[in-house]
Amino acid sequence: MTNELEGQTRQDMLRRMLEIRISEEQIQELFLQNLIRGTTHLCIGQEACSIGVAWALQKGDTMTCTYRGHGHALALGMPIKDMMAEMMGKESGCCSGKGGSMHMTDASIGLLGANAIVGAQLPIAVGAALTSQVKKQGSVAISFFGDGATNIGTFHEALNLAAIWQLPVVFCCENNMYGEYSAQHRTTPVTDLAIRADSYNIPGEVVDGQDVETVYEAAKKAVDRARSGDGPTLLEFKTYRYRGHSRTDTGPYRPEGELDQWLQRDPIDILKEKMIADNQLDDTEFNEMKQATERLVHSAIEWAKEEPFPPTEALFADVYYEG
Amino acid sequence: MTNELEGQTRQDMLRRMLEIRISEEQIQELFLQNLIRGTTHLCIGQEACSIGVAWALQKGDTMTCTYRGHGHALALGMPIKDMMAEMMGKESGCCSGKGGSMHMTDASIGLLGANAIVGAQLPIAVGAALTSQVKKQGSVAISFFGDGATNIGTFHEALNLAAIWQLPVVFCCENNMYGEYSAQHRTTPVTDLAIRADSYNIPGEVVDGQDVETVYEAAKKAVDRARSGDGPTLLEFKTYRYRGHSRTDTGPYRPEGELDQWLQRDPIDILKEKMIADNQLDDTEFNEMKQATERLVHSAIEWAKEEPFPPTEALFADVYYEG
Amino acid sequence: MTEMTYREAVCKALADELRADPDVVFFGEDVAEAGGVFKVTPGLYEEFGPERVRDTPISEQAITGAALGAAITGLRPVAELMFADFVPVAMDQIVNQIAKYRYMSGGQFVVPLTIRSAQGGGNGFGTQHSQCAESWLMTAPGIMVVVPATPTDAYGLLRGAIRENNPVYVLEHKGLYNLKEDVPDSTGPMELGKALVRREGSDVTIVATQLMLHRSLEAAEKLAEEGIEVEVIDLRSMVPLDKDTILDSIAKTNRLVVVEESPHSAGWGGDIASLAADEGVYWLDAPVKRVNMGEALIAYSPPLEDGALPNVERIIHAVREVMA
Amino acid sequence: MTEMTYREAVCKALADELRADPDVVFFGEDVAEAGGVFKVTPGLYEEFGPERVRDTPISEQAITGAALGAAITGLRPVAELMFADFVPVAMDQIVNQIAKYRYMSGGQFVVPLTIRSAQGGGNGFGTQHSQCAESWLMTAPGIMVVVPATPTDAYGLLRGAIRENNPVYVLEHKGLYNLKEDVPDSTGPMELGKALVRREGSDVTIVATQLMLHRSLEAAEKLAEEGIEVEVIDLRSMVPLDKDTILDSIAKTNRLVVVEESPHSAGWGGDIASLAADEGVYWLDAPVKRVNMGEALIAYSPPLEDGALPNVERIIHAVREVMA
Ligand SMILES: Cc1ncc(C[n+]2csc(CCOP(=O)(O)OP(=O)(O)O)c2C)c(N)n1
Ligand SMILES: Cc1ncc(C[n+]2csc(CCOP(=O)(O)OP(=O)(O)O)c2C)c(N)n1
Ligand SMILES: [Mg+2]
Ligand SMILES: [Mg+2]
Repeated sequence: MTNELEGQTRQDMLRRMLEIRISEEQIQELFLQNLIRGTTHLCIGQEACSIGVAWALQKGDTMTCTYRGHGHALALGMPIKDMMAEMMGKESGCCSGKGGSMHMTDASIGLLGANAIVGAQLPIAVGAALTSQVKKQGSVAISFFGDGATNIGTFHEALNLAAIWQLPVVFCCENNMYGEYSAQHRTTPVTDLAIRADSYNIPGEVVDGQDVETVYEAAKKAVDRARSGDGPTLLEFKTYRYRGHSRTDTGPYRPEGELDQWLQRDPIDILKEKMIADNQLDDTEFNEMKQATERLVHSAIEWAKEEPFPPTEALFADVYYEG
Repeated sequence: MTNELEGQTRQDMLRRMLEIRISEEQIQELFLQNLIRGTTHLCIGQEACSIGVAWALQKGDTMTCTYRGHGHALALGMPIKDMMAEMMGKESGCCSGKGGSMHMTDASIGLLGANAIVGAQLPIAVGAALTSQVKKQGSVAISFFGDGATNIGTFHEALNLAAIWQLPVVFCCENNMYGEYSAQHRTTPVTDLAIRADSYNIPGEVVDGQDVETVYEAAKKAVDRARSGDGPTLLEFKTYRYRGHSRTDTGPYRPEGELDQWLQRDPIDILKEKMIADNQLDDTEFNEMKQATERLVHSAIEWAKEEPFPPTEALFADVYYEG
Repeated sequence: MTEMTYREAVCKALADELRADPDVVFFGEDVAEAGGVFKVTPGLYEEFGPERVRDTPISEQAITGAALGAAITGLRPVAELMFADFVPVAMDQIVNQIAKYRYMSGGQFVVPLTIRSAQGGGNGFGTQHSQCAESWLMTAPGIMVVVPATPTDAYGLLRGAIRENNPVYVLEHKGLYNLKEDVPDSTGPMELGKALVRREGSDVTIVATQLMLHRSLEAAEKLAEEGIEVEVIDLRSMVPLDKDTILDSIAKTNRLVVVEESPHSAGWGGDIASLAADEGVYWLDAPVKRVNMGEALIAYSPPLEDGALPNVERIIHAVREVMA
Repeated sequence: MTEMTYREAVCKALADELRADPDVVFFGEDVAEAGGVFKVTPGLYEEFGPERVRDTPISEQAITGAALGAAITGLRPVAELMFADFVPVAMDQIVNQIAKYRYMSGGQFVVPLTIRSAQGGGNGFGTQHSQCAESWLMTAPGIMVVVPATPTDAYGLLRGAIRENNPVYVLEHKGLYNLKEDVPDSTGPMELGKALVRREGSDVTIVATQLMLHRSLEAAEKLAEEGIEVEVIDLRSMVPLDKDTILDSIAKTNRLVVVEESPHSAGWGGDIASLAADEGVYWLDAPVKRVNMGEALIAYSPPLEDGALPNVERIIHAVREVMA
């Protein structure tokens, strides 16, 4: 199977990865300026995972992900404005300000929720896949989670149930080598988490999470498999988060030079270089794309800053569905 | 390694397996007579599992098990009287009548509790193993559970934590092919549950659960390994429960002839035949042993029937430790 | 009129909703081929087939989480957690996910799911299989909680719960499964959140549910013999709570006894008492008494289990206290 | 006197107990090498080493279950569940195992374990990371629950909890970690179950805890300016509950306001109100008011989070209501 997508697709992926990268950089600023409260979890360095998977999906497919879900939301097509407004708790945010940084959710694009409880989103995706199977919708559900999440009970229960019911769901583990401040080997006795698929008799595959085209190919295979009724797959994307776990964490627990090594395999650079090699892009075009994206992100932020907070009555709205 | 224990040990194992078998048969009667309330879960057919493991243990070792734990209690040396009194909710029962059929517990023999919540006993055994490791006690913790329990979250979390801390614990799965009324293949996508050990990078072994000496050898190996600091093991004992899941269940969901096949490999018969072949036992001796055991069980039951119930004040005792 | 047991009423409600709406699915441990461990759901698998009526592995977190995921994508799932004692096993999915999902998303989702469990003591199932789950579930705004006490309510409230477009937890009482009653053939899906005065009385109000309701009614009959007229309210629904029916009764009797089948601490009876102490305080002529398990747990031993659960004598005693 | 923050007090209590008793061990997610996500436990790993101070995988059920197994076999474990919102993730181990273990065994085991979590809202952590856990935990007799509101209590109650031979859940409030206070050097392990009158007053009794206690004290100062003297009680311990201190105060003021940082339904305030409506009913001159989150959840948006949590204004309003 070729590892090369046509030029236009590459362009779109590259632009979207830039949107994620630049948005995340700005989100860090907004957090430091206290325009975003509580906490933020950035996915800078992991952009290829959400983009590669999103590009393998169709309309009607669904996804659950984590508090580190800004990239996933943008990858699925959430407008930057909706995300930035949500970050600041504004009424025009994707969750009307109620969710915040950890809960980017947009039913209209199939994003069924970013979850702040580690592992809780896996069974929820299994349920979405159940709907697809029962209603013969032909849609596929994706659940994103981290390496640390593979040690919690819901991971085990969700994969087992999905396997026994042969549901159309793809479990996507972004192994960024750390769960909070703990390196994988300190909490997890296996190196390749993909082997945990064997406990459920489903395919498990280790995938280079830095090359968006590799991610896409692996996701496409798993998604097609699910769509055609052959059941779930566990994909492990080897990746890395450049920033700390959250908030102001700088990652002091990471060995000297580890980050630098990963910077050599930056997902944006990798795709960019390929495109340049294939005469699909040159530096000027890239810089224009980057500047355009920066303008887009900044205007979204400036717009969001001016948006109103929800009225206090909203407090009691939507605890229950009325009617 | 030889698969033959000396005559005396075989005698003891055989007698204890008979005690379990006969006790369980009587417990069913007592339940039908309503002298035991609620529910009972019998281990008839699975006697070799608890006996083989118990014989591999030393004083100071600990165990947690399930509601199907009568055999485990007797295997560890709980007096039949204590168990029968507990079955009937009498004050002289092992839990002063508070536990009942599902909670056979006796700290004095290392039985840290039979649990009525599927899977809950696994992390508890992990904690006992932690004590052993921290206090350098050289003791080993055992946790018994069933095939169905390997699908619940605590199974996953317990094995992972035990593996990462290299704790002296042996996970003993009695695969009796059914979780309640569901055959294993209907809830579990793998046939050999022992392979789930790979998810934690610990040894997993499939063991014939009907030959008590095979069980003993496998348990001894795993226990010695744990005791010497090499960490946990997952053992899967292939076995079968002759009776239904609980109460009055007769097992209508089981295929024609399945039970008969397993009766060909009855754990008591297997050991008995070996002993006869090795001139360590003859039919008369066996029948004497059986009759003596029947008398023992019956007198324990008659005694327990006459024992008093706890006083109502006991209701509020031991909710908290006073002092 | 059709005579049926509480058990049969639950099964009929499930069957009627599965028939009425193709989006309704039902799953849980051994609920399909085996018809449930309490033999509540026989025949559903045979009638509605393996797509819609499913057995699951022993995975309470996956069962409840899958119900949530299915509910927000177009199904109307009914999930069973066999014993209400297993609510804590799936507590995160129930209180942090199911109850909050609509709210956190700013109202993007409707969550039309139902979870059923058998709860309650009195059957010798021991400490971990005899609990009631109301107080656990009520801590989480976003999920409704209903507690049928009769076959008619078991049928109508379950159908109402399945039709409800919010998550509903239906707690069935083990001790009532064999209770028989003539169920009016006109009974349909019931509105949730309405209490019922099961017995009129002018002297004391008793608020109770399920097994405790039946014991309270028995106590009321005995007390009537000595001329004490007790009004007995069956809450039927813990969330939403029918405050008016409770307050109207207190306004009439000026006395309140709450009977809970649960420990005292953080029990739901506290909310009823605090309602009386707030909006009803000027009507109260006597202390508000709560009859419950106090600090006891349910033990296996028959006399201990009987001692832990409020009984007719203790209810009568409490009523006498507030009449004194 | 040593000035320290609530955060430092917690760490010192852990260090002092780890020093005092070799059986004390401490584990949780990122509590050791990283010193905790709230930076509460730095230095413990360095001083007491990897045997006794351990990081764990993300496995709340295994963490709490292991604490139980360790406690009944001779250790005195302290486990951390980072956020109290994760109590539901480990709810079975906490309420069905830890709280019941001694009872079910007929008193064979002593269960000297402590679990710590950071709870509470006000920091923009959103719906799933801002809850208080009292009401969940109080439903299970067998486990004690303490809620320190000051650095001195954070130190003394935690040491008392670790020494206690029953399971104790210590809930620390995120919003108080930076609170500074002079802690008397004589402070040692404190007895659990004693409330404290933090401010004397003759007109109204307020019962509160943690962040709500501080807001209540602020409200009391403002009300004093208009001549309303509020008595403010800090419960400090939810289980055991110090009924006497509450009742004595009601006997004096004849008015009660309960301030809870939680939804109304099945909140712990119901127990306080029901205590007043039972043993204190003849003293009450006014309705018992509960100031809490009502039916709201905590949302991320600043004005919504601020609106959900009881604040000084709402507390003052409630006091005026009961004075009317
Ligand atoms: C049940 C639960 N336990 C603990 C936490 C706190 N926590 C938030 S993120 C995190 C680390 C998760 O690591 P991983 O799964 O690798 O995802 P990553 O953050 O690396 O993307 C932890 C422990 C939580 N939110 N939920
Ligand atoms: C958490 C939980 N879920 C469900 C049950 C009900 N239940 C009791 S035993 C059982 C089957 C367990 O099967 P298995 O693990 O194979 O053990 P076996 O009974 O065969 O020994 C189930 C589902 C329970 N007790 N706890
Ligand atoms: Mg990670
Ligand atoms: Mg089994």
